[in-house]
Amino acid sequence: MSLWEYANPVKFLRLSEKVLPTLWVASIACVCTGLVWGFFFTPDDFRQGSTVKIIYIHVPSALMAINAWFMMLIASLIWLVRRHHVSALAAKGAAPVGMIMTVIALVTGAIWGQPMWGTWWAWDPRLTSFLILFLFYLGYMALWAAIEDPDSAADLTSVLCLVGSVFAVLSRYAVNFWNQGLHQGTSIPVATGERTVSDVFFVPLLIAMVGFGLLFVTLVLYRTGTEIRLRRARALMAREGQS
Amino acid sequence: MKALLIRDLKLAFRAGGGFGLGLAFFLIVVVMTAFAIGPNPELLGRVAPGILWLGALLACLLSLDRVLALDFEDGSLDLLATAPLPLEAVVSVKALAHWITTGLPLVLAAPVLGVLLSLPAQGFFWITIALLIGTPALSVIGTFGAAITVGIKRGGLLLSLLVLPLYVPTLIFGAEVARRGAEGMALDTPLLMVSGITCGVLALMPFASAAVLRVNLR
Amino acid sequence: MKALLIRDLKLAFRAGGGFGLGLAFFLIVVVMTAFAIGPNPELLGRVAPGILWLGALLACLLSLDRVLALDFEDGSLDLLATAPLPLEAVVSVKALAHWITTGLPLVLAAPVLGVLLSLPAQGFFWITIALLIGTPALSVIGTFGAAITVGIKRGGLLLSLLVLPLYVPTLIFGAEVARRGAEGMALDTPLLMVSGITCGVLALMPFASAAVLRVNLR
Amino acid sequence: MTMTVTDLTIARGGMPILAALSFQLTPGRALILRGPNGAGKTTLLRTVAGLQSPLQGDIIGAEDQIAYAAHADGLKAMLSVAENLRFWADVFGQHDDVEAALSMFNLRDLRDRLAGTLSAGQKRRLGLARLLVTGRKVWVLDEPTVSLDAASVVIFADAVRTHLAQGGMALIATHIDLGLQDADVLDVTPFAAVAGTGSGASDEAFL
Amino acid sequence: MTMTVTDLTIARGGMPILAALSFQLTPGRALILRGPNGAGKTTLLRTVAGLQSPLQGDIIGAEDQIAYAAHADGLKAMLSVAENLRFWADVFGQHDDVEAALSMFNLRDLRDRLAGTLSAGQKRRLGLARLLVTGRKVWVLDEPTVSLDAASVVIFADAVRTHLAQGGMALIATHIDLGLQDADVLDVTPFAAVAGTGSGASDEAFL
Amino acid sequence: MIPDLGKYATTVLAAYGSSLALLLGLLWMTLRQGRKARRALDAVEERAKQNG
Ligand code: HEM
Ligand SMILES: Nc1ncnc2c1ncn2[C@@H]1O[C@H](COP(=O)(O)OP(=O)(O)OP(=O)(O)O)[C@@H](O)[C@H]1O
Ligand SMILES: Nc1ncnc2c1ncn2[C@@H]1O[C@H](COP(=O)(O)OP(=O)(O)OP(=O)(O)O)[C@@H](O)[C@H]1O
Ligand SMILES: [Mg+2]
Ligand SMILES: [Mg+2]
Repeated sequence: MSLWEYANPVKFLRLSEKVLPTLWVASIACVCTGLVWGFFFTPDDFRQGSTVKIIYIHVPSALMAINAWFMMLIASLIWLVRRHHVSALAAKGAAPVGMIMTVIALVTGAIWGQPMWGTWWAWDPRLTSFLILFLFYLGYMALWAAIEDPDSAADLTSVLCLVGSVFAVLSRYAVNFWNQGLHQGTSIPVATGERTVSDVFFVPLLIAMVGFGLLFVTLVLYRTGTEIRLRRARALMAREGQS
Repeated sequence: MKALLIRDLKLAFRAGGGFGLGLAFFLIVVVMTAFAIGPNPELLGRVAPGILWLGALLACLLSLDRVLALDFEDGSLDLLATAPLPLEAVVSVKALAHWITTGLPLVLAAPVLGVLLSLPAQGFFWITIALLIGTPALSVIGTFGAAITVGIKRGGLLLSLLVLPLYVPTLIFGAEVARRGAEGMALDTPLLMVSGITCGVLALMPFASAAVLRVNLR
Repeated sequence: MKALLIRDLKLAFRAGGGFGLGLAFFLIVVVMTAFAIGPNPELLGRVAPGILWLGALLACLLSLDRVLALDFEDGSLDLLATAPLPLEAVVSVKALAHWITTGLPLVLAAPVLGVLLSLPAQGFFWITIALLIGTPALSVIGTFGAAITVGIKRGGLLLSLLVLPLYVPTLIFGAEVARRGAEGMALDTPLLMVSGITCGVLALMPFASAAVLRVNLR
Repeated sequence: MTMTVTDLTIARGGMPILAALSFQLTPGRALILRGPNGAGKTTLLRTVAGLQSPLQGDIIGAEDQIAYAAHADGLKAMLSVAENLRFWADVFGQHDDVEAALSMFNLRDLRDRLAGTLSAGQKRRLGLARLLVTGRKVWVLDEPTVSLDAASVVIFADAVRTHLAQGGMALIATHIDLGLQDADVLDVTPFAAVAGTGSGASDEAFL
Repeated sequence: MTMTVTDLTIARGGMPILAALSFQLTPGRALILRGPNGAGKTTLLRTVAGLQSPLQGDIIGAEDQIAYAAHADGLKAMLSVAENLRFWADVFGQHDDVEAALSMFNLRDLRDRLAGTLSAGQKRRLGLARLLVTGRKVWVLDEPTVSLDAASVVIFADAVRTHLAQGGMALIATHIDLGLQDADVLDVTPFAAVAGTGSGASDEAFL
Repeated sequence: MIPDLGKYATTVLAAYGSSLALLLGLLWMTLRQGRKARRALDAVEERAKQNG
């Protein structure tokens, strides 16, 4: 059995119906555990005081914001190459989730910046590239909304996603060149295993990150299902009109 | 008239109707300004009130060509002109719809974008007030420009050209209110002037717009 | 192809065709900025390179919706698609025509407007170079945006929303060249980057634009 | 109520194109305008509808009673068929005719379809249905049956006849047969204006 | 050269509308498409012209030989009549036919008029004249005689006959009589697609 | 029960509050759209079944 079988919308619906309850429970449990643990049961940082608690939201959402775009890129490629409707609709469903993640990262970052840097906003490269990412999400969603024919919309948004990704990377370089940053370097280098954050902070952070990841998957599956239902209703309605 | 307002709002909110795009454009102008001028917060803070006004003005401007031209092209305007509604009412309603879909969101968003441009703290209140008073004038003047250029295919650029000089007084006084507010100076005179311009324009412009539109429909 | 270029230029030069409007818009943005920011020459001089770039970018943007949408609406694009010209050539020619009628005049006018903004003397050369290298990229990227939004009535605002983020790298490096030039600093890296972006975009974008256009003509 | 047009001269692009035109339209009657391409039918209809003013002559008796339908139908692609009609009904202060108009022109099945996705003939039918919801007495129609198939032309003719029977009037420019046997026909060709005859056109002053 | 269409299925808005359509077009012949509003004629012509791809079936033998004319004429209001024609002649690599096309459609007197100031029928004549300067063999026309007066319809029929006599072909969708007596007629009504028959339309996957 | 957040209490609470609000908003929107789509589809399928 090939994985592509689930590119059939009806099959996909049936499968997602089966796994969604588990996913809902797992993701909400994870998110809640991570956040509650982080919020109630971790000590304050000696330099940052209690603001370090923001990390349990800020970092997972920042991570998922980028990953969501990455997922949309892959889904768009699959649609362009193999023309599986589910993947186009999954990209459509992921965009709002990714955008909200971006907004959360921006908002928590801005709130965090006030005590730490003394300003809500600085044109730091990482912050700036996030703002640009937000603009890309906006454009992508506006394009989906503006086009009536679903297949054309899928084609156009896919191409936009491809082109946009290239330019997002370019912008990242440009922004880096343009201004030196205030922002933390990455503290969880996966490759080396070194950590600058101590374990007390790290375990709940990890749980929260897993939770946000699961939540993203759940939401995207659910939203894809919604989109499929809408398309199916549309198709049935059109058939009614025809006969 | 209510039907017309509702239809215009509905069209704006429908997919592709353009609601929120003005806002997005506003955001983009602000971001782009930072890129163009450089990341120095002190410098940005000084130009912030001006840039916010400029951004609002451009966002307004860019959406103007939807106000009448779409209706002209698909013939609705001809039909509205023969309907039992005075053209003055039609252009007023259209300006109102434009303000609700463009001006109002800009007013609400301006403080948030002020943050991006490191606007000084005391400036937030006054930039909002200045925009709240000034944007209706922008919509009404813009509708006049739209009425003048309505017969011209893709008159967008020409429209900007005609309208921008008309925006100058509003812009100057509005930006002055915002700048003085940000620097904590007295601002009665410019505030009075913006309000005066808005009132005058609201009262008289619709007649000019309707007259121009009649010529264009001929 | 030559016929298409000539026709596009002819249309742009004819009354109402929009040639010179981009320039006028550029002028107005610059003047408006001066009004919005206030008449302080030292401050203006510091933001001048950025404002010139911003103005160029907005002038470019505003004329983009004429690139393809007019031809789409009157059916010319359908007919061109069935003509013995590859669509890639059509979009390239259209981008070229857009650059000649919008980008080129801007490049030539920038030094003059620099005077209005009290641009430092050594900045004139580099702002011209930066615009000369950067504006073709703006036209080509813009044509891609126009191709995506061609089916959408008055997609102008959506077009801006899609295109502006794509302009970010060009803008950052271009403004950096101009700014460093004005301050007499080294500017090889940004100059190299702008040129690189322009070359890359010229080589690859037409394919993306043509692909998108085919979808929209479907 | 009778609409009387007396000694009308109309211009397009600064040149008079029709002169000394007079006709009357009485309740229950339709008048069909004929004439070759470029004769000035569209210009005449726009003048009657009040969209441009005549150089000379009067059009009396039909003020605020005219429903005009031109080549462009004034439909919004992003509104559904029913919403489009509803809007025009509201503008003209009519509040209950939408359903009747939809069934008259066979648009029931399409009522929730966006107007932008209709075929050429379906759009035209919707444009004609708009006439019914205006509640206006005088229909002024410019080539109303363009793109319509034979069945729809019959529907249209029925609609016109019903309108006439209720005391309405119609002024229709067309090149093809509408199936309205008892309508009067006016050929505008003989009224073509001769330049320089003191008609008051704006270019006249320079002759 | 013969254009052969076999077993064609076409869709609009994600739903198949015509299925299992086959026909042949041979040099010197015209085929007239008929069918009620919304049957799918326009969609079929666009598919044949290569502007959209069919769901199933093939169209062979006419690659790069098609001149398409739709409802919109592709005229630039700010170019004169002659300039408009000249442009299309250049695009299609023909360099001497403009005068002949102008005289054929009686546009000589209007040659320096801006296209935007023409009447509906004059615009249409110009749009048809464009066909002559393409030098293409297969004409694909969507309601070509809309807005034309009787005399112009005769001119159009003559143009088509001349084209056919020179070995050309024509595929024409229309609701009104064109005066082409010896053309074949194809009614598309019987080919209306039944939904859900595995035609591969994009919405099909969701049924 | 809320831990002592020191002088940064507003900051932390604002961050958590706004984020949770955004997340819940997204969740609510998603579920609402989902339910609406389900209802629309059910209605159409019902009709399709009746019409055979
Ligand atoms: C609006 C402002 C901000 C934005 C858009 C932002 C964005 C990001 C992004 C994209 C990451 C990347 C995660 C990764 O690379 O793995 C991140 C991580 C992080 N941010 Fe921020 N940030 C902002 C403000 C702040 C502030 C003000 C602070 C604290 C002073 C902060 C502290 C951190 C920390 C500690 C991490 C984790 C670094 C790591 O472990 O990788 N951020 N942020
Ligand atoms: N700006 C202009 N300058 C000069 N002549 C013009 C201008 N605009 C239109 N005309 C001419 O005015 C005449 C009347 O046009 P009108 O559209 O009224 O004709 P019509 O009878 O409706 O023709 P059709 O049957 O083709 O629709 C035409 O000959 C047209 O060429
Ligand atoms: N986006 C869409 N979604 C669903 N149906 C559509 C869409 N667009 C068009 N249709 C339908 O497709 C059918 C075919 O349209 P087409 O324009 O090909 O018809 P036609 O035969 O040319 O009709 P006419 O004689 O009125 O021009 C019509 O019934 C139309 O309503
Ligand atoms: Mg006419
Ligand atoms: Mg058709």
